[in-house]
Amino acid sequence: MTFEPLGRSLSDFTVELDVYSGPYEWLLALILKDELEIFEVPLRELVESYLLVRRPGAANGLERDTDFAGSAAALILLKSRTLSPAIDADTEGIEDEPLSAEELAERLTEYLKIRRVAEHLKDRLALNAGHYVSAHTIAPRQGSLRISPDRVSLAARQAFSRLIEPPVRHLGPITVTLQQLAGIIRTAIAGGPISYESLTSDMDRMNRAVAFAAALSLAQEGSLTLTQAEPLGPLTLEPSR
Amino acid sequence: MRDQDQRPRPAHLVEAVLLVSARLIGSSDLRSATGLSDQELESALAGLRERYAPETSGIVLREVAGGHLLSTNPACSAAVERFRREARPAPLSGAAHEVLACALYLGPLTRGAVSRVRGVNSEAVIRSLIERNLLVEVGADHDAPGSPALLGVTDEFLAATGASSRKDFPPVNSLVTQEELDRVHERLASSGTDPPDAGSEPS
Amino acid sequence: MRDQDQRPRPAHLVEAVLLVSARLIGSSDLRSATGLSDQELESALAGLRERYAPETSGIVLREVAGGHLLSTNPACSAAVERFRREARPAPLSGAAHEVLACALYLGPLTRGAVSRVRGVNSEAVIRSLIERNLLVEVGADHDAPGSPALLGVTDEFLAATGASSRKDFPPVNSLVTQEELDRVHERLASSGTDPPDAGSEPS
Repeated sequence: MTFEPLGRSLSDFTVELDVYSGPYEWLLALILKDELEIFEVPLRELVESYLLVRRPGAANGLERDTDFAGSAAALILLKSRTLSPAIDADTEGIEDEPLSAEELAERLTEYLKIRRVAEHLKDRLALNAGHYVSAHTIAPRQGSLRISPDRVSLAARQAFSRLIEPPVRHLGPITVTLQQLAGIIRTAIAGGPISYESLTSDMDRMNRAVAFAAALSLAQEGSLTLTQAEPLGPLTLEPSR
Repeated sequence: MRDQDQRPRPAHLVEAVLLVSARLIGSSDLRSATGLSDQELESALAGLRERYAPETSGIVLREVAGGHLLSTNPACSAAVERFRREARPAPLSGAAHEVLACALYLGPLTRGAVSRVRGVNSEAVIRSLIERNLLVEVGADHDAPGSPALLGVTDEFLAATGASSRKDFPPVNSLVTQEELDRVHERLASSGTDPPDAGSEPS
Repeated sequence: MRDQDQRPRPAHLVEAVLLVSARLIGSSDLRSATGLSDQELESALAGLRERYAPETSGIVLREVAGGHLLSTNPACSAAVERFRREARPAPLSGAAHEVLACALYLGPLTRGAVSRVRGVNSEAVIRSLIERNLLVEVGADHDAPGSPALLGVTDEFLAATGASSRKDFPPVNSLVTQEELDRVHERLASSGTDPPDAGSEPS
């Protein structure tokens, strides 16, 4: 899936969604890089916010409309595709049959249920967070641990045959996880607002990208607010409320 | 300081054993360590439940995933985190919650099945959940080509959700209303998709 | 989320912090973690002294050299000792097995190399394996910036698997294809440091 180049006619179009606030162009990039789940993006709200800033009389009005319609259509196609079966690595090449309305309904119903369960789990995990266990443990006797050699072989097979995607060699090794960066960001904003630039000044490209994704996910869960006074201007992270 | 002449009370024995474990202890392990009978253990635990209730103590007795465990009261977590100078682990992503939901309600199931239900490749999320010990490979689907691994939730997951067992979750139909389900069908009907024809079902 | 509206009582805060420390905690550390005043802390401790007295509890509050510590009541030591003897060590996770496999077949190698091969940050798993004496730092990679430590498996690991030497494990090329192995070595090399010896057998 690729988007037609926008010709930057929409470079000043910014969106305010629950999951993301910032330049529309960045939103597209994040979706393409799988850093934002297309499921999380309310397309209707996206269209509505475009209609609010639409400038039919402007010199490039038609170009803007066309660019937006083109990219929005691609988003709709992408979102609908994600509802159809994911192509398994092993079953690649098997013809992807179109879903009937009934199958689609069934699939959506099942997904909706999983979505609700996920919300329930989220609440439950939050309610049960913050339990720390005793530090007064005694070590079991030395030598009582048994490790199965077969499990070690199996682990070698798993670790050595894993296809690691996406290839990020050109970006350098990933040294931090999204969770760790989220932790770093939480600590950094504890003292007040901080700019994305200074937060990431000594990070490499990969970590900056991950930091951005981490900031988005923290913003989504309400732990911080992202503000950007002007399109493509400096981005500020601050604690919510 | 020792009153060896006086046998310690059952609840004290259980309490002492619970202090030295950072992992859940099952009832049978508690019995064999303390030498208590079923009934003695049950009444000792009943007393400890009260002594270590969230309303009355900074240490709470948790009974989750079929085991018993002392841990700090979440109401005191800020002090604990300050003492240990570490932030609380970041909460899981929405995608991770969905994958866990699949494993809990539809599992054990394969990676492919998770991806099919969610409609997106879930490999990376699954790997991070395995890394966090919330998901585990519990076997293999020998009917499928390549016998892909089957995934299920772990006891750590149950403990993290405060569940006493896998049964300790509401039925899915209580979480989603018929109205919501009807809306899905309605929307699809009004979008004028192709007439239905039989095909494979989501597994 | 939590009952933040209801402030936990001072004694609860102290109790929680005491649970997560295996060492004596001085009063000033207790104060700074809990945010209590001198007086509040003193009265909290007075309450806890009663709650965790040897006559009334299997967990006792010990106060030595100005520090405070929870520990098991010596009267319960037989049960604690029995528990220790019977306790099974925590089983290794899938991630831990993978890290050990990396060290066994590709080691000695750096933490970064393990993470690159597995495609996921393995720092925490490595730390716990070192704590459990299954993995050890056997040297340093002087060709890499900062001379990161090189990790290898320990004799304790070999003993736990019942192997007399590394040669008891199947050669790596019987486990994965040459193509897969090439990819692994490519990942190892990708940091710009020298990949460890590319033997097809555990060295």
